[in-house]
Amino acid sequence: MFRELFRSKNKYVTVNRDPQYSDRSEHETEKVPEIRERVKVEKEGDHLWTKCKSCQEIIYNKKLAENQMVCPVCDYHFRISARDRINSLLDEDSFIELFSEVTSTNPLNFKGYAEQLEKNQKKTNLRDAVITGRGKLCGTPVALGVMDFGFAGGSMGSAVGEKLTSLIEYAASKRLPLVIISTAGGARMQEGMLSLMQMAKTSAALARYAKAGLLYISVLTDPTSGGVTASYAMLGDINIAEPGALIAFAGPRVIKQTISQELPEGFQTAEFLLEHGMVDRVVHRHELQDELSRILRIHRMVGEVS
Amino acid sequence: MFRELFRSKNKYVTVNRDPQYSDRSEHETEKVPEIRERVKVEKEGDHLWTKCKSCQEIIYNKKLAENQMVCPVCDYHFRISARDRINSLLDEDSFIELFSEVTSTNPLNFKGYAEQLEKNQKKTNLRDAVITGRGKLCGTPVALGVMDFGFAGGSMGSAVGEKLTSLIEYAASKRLPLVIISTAGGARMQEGMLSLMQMAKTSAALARYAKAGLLYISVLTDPTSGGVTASYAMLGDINIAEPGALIAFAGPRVIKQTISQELPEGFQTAEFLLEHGMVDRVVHRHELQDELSRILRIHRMVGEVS
Amino acid sequence: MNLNILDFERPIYELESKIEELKNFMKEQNIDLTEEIQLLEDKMVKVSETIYQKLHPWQILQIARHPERPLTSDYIQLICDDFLELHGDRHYGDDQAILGGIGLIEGNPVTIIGHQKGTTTRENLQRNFGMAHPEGYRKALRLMKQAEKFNRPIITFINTPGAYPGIGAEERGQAEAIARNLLEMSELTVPILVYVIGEGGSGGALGIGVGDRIIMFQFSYYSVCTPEACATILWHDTQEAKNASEALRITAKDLLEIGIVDDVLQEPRGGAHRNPVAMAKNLKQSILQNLVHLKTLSKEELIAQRYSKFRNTGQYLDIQINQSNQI
Amino acid sequence: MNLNILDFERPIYELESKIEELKNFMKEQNIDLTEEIQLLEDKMVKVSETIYQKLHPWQILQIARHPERPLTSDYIQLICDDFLELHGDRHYGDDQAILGGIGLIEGNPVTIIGHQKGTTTRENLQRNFGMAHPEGYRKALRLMKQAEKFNRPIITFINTPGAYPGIGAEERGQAEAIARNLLEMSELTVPILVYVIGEGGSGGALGIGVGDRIIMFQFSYYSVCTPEACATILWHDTQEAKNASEALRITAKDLLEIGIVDDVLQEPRGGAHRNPVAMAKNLKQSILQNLVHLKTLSKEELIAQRYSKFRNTGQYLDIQINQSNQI
Ligand SMILES: [Zn+2]
Ligand SMILES: [Zn+2]
Repeated sequence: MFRELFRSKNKYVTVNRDPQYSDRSEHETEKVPEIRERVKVEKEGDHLWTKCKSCQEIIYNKKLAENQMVCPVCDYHFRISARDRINSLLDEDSFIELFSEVTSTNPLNFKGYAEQLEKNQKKTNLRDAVITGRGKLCGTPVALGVMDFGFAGGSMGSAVGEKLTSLIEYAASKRLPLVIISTAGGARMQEGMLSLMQMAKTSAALARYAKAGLLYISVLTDPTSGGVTASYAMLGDINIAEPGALIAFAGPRVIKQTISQELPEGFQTAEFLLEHGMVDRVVHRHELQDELSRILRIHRMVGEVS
Repeated sequence: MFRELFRSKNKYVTVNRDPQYSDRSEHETEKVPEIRERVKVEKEGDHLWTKCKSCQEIIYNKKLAENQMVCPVCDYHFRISARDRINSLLDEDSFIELFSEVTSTNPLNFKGYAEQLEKNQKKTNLRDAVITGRGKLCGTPVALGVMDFGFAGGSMGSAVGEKLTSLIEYAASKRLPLVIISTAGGARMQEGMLSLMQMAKTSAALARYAKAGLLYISVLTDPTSGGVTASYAMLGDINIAEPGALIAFAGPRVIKQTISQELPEGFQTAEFLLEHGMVDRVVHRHELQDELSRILRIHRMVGEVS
Repeated sequence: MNLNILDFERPIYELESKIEELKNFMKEQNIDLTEEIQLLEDKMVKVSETIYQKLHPWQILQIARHPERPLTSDYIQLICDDFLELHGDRHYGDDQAILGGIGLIEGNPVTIIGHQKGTTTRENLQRNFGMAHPEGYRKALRLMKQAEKFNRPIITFINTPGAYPGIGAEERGQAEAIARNLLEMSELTVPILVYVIGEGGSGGALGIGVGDRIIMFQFSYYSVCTPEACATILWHDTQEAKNASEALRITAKDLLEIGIVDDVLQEPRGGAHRNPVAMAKNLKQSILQNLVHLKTLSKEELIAQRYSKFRNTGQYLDIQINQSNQI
Repeated sequence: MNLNILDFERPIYELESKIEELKNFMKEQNIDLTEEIQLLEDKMVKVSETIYQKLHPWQILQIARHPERPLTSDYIQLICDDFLELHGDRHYGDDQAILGGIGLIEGNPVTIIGHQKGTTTRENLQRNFGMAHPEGYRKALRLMKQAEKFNRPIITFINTPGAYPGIGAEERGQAEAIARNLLEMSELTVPILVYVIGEGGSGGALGIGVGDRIIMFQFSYYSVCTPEACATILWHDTQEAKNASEALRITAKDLLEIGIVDDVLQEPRGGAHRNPVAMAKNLKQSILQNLVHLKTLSKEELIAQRYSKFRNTGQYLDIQINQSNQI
């Protein structure tokens, strides 16, 4: 099943590989399909335009994609696919995907899970809910993990946990700065406790990474919740959130059910988290690359006295 | 002036000295005057009885003193002198005073300060607002510092800071557990910035002490506020407070002035601090010795597997 | 009638009543019924064994949530020679849904931290039914760091439906508090024993659940989410909760098989609540055995073992390797 | 009329106005008044020097509190090549009375943390007039630990009337937060430079004030409590504040003498607010010089020096020694 799935997809002509890294084999990066196509997929329809959820403006999908999926009228940040995100951040052709061979299985024989995985793989042309790899951000080499909400609600199962942990370990071994861009509904229920334990696994890897004195920037995007928020997404040396993003441990629906009352205005938005001390900065998507680059620059020069 | 002052006071016959410790000379411990006399002094009058501030009961001073200055009717904890405290906690004749030679001076030539010091010394028969030394608590050797609110409101000047810092360093060098019993109005204004810096000095000493893996128990008693709370009094591995004790950074009067509104019931009491996570336990004075002894016992056995 | 009798316990309960009846009758009437009683007792043991050997996960869940099931505080009382509760996170509050402190077990100093439910409605409100706020996890971390400083092993007791989902909890960083604990616990240089004594609910359980040994009580459960939540989210039907309890594989037996837990601690017949003293004895023995073993490891070995333990959780397909094998 | 002119500044201000007037007149009427202007300017310099050389502490206090005095954010903007503010304590909130972040000064990475007042009433309310809550001190500590991790020197700017005395601040442990910072800062393994740029109010100032160099701006003050509080507490008379400002010895000159501070940074004529750019230039030079020196020390040396620095503060009588001397 899997071989077919990946054979059918387009491929780049061979891309740069990292010759030093031999612990794990690398996979050719997947060809990024044309932007308009993906937008259509994400809108789950064949419309050429999208209605902004915030200002109700009708926006052409092409224009939306050109604007990094940000509403040109009101700056509402639409969800963006992992591939688009990588393209928007990294220097052209610099991305080398790593650990792409790691894919979810159905360890508990959970009813319907295998089919769901297959459906999501076909829908997104991804193997699982995260892409991991290395690349250059304004010239600086980084290890990068990007989640995709389109794949099973960005949920974290064994594969996501394994890929991110491998990435963190890779970054530690190469002494690379690490950027993880999260979006997730939480742990992947269909893998039961195996999913939950990925929280501990990724966090333990980050503990080691931190002890090596290396820089981890966590970027939280709409929505990030549950076990992902309660593990690697909150553990950045610097936590950055996108404007308006919902960031939570327990989602608003669960809380409303529990306390049976309305939630405060702006509850669990990026701005709310900034005010409550959980994130360092709220950064517009258009400025994210520049921000990351500035942070990397400040950290690269450590130890050098002018 | 000082020589006269200390000549006039009663002395114990020579007490046990610690022969190993030579960095600083030790002083003979001061004779503890009869309890009833001190109570009278503390009540600032010659009455043989005291009216309980809490339940208004009239209590004979002798009975109050026998009850460790706790109201036998309502358990209100009266302030207790440093010497009484030492007697109530340590094994008989085990206390060896250290650093008693360190006394306040008037470094800023602050108007009236010299006279105030002299008055307080005469009133309390103490050299300054803290007694430091070593002794045995239910058989376990400890380094002990006890503040006395009767001396200039237990305020921390250079001498208090120096004595406590010396005690902490002494405890570190001897690998002794450390107990400091605080009561203070804060930093001693008349020594200006020299007082404020005692906060940093004592805290730095505690940092070193902690790094050596040693146990510091801070006991906060009525009242502890200002720079003392905001330094060593809050830095215990275990913070213990006496019931009803006022414990604050900014005192209630200052806060009332600032916010111009009534303070909540029980604000800044020991129980309030327990609820707000700042102290580990609120312990009745009658049980303090037993509690300390249990904590010491648990820490003494570290590393020994049965 | 005891309202706390679970459905599947009823046959046992009825036999017990009958035995009690006969005993009383024998005493009052001075008639020898020893043989009859013995027969009934034998039967009861058999019935019990049959029932408890093939409990459905849903039934185990009921035992794990049993209102009379012993709590963290009960075990502490039963296994410690001395114990002092320590309060507060030093930042915001003292969360009573998590209980922690220092004590001695057979003379060994330990730090014990556990979720704490109440026994009465009032206490349950005070303890928030064992659902902690961030300050609970931060108190736990403070006490764990303190344990590390004094080279004291840490024992945690998991017994929570989950971390509390409320406004204040979110405001004060429930996610941050749990995440921080996962990170810090993975590198503490003292042995950590984790016991799931009742409910192991999701991230709220894991928040004090990273350790060198994860041991489940026989009739406890540990789950990525409550079966009820799973049923609602996946199938939009709370009636499916029983099926979810099976599908999620939440029992000690399941999780031992999957490799999530290291050991299962047998409970007395009918569950821990039927004999807390016997349960505590098993627990104490397990603690002492594990500590003796873990204390032989150096700090570096301890942390390295703990790292691999969690590093190796998860089941996934490695396509690259499969392909290689096929070529 | 500029309402922000202090009384003792008035002669200078009047001379300045006159010079301005003459210049305009000269331009409009095309009459050469160069000589007259030069005379007035010379006079102004002389008058300034006289005034600023013998300012009473109370007057210095007025300059330190001057509404136009440059703030932490101003200096950051003037001395950094790049700067990113980082927010939050990760526990409770983001206290805007303390500003912190990372940046580059002449290419050197630094972490900068300072009290931040506002310039408008609205901003002052938002910034709480530079009076921090516990979350401010905890944010500062978080950023300092981060700096330590990345081996980045720390620069703090003190400018607060004091830590905020309020209900929430007490509830969340104002005392604990400050005490913790004192302890932790004493052992951070990176250089810490502390600049008192305006008001150095009590424990609220010291809470970010433990460092390897404590340097006061010429017209700043640093005090165990505000002179107003001292007057009220000791003499029950706020009118005595001026006397208290003298008695407490709160000026840079005093504190250099007493040995509390290591250096005094000269301000431009009339104070920093009259020429922020020149002040920032002095500051930047001081920072770079001090960093170059401190970076030559090993971590152990750095911490040892910092320890002795604070260990040796205080003046007291050692009777034992006196007695010994007399025998
Ligand atoms: Zn819009
Ligand atoms: Zn009374």
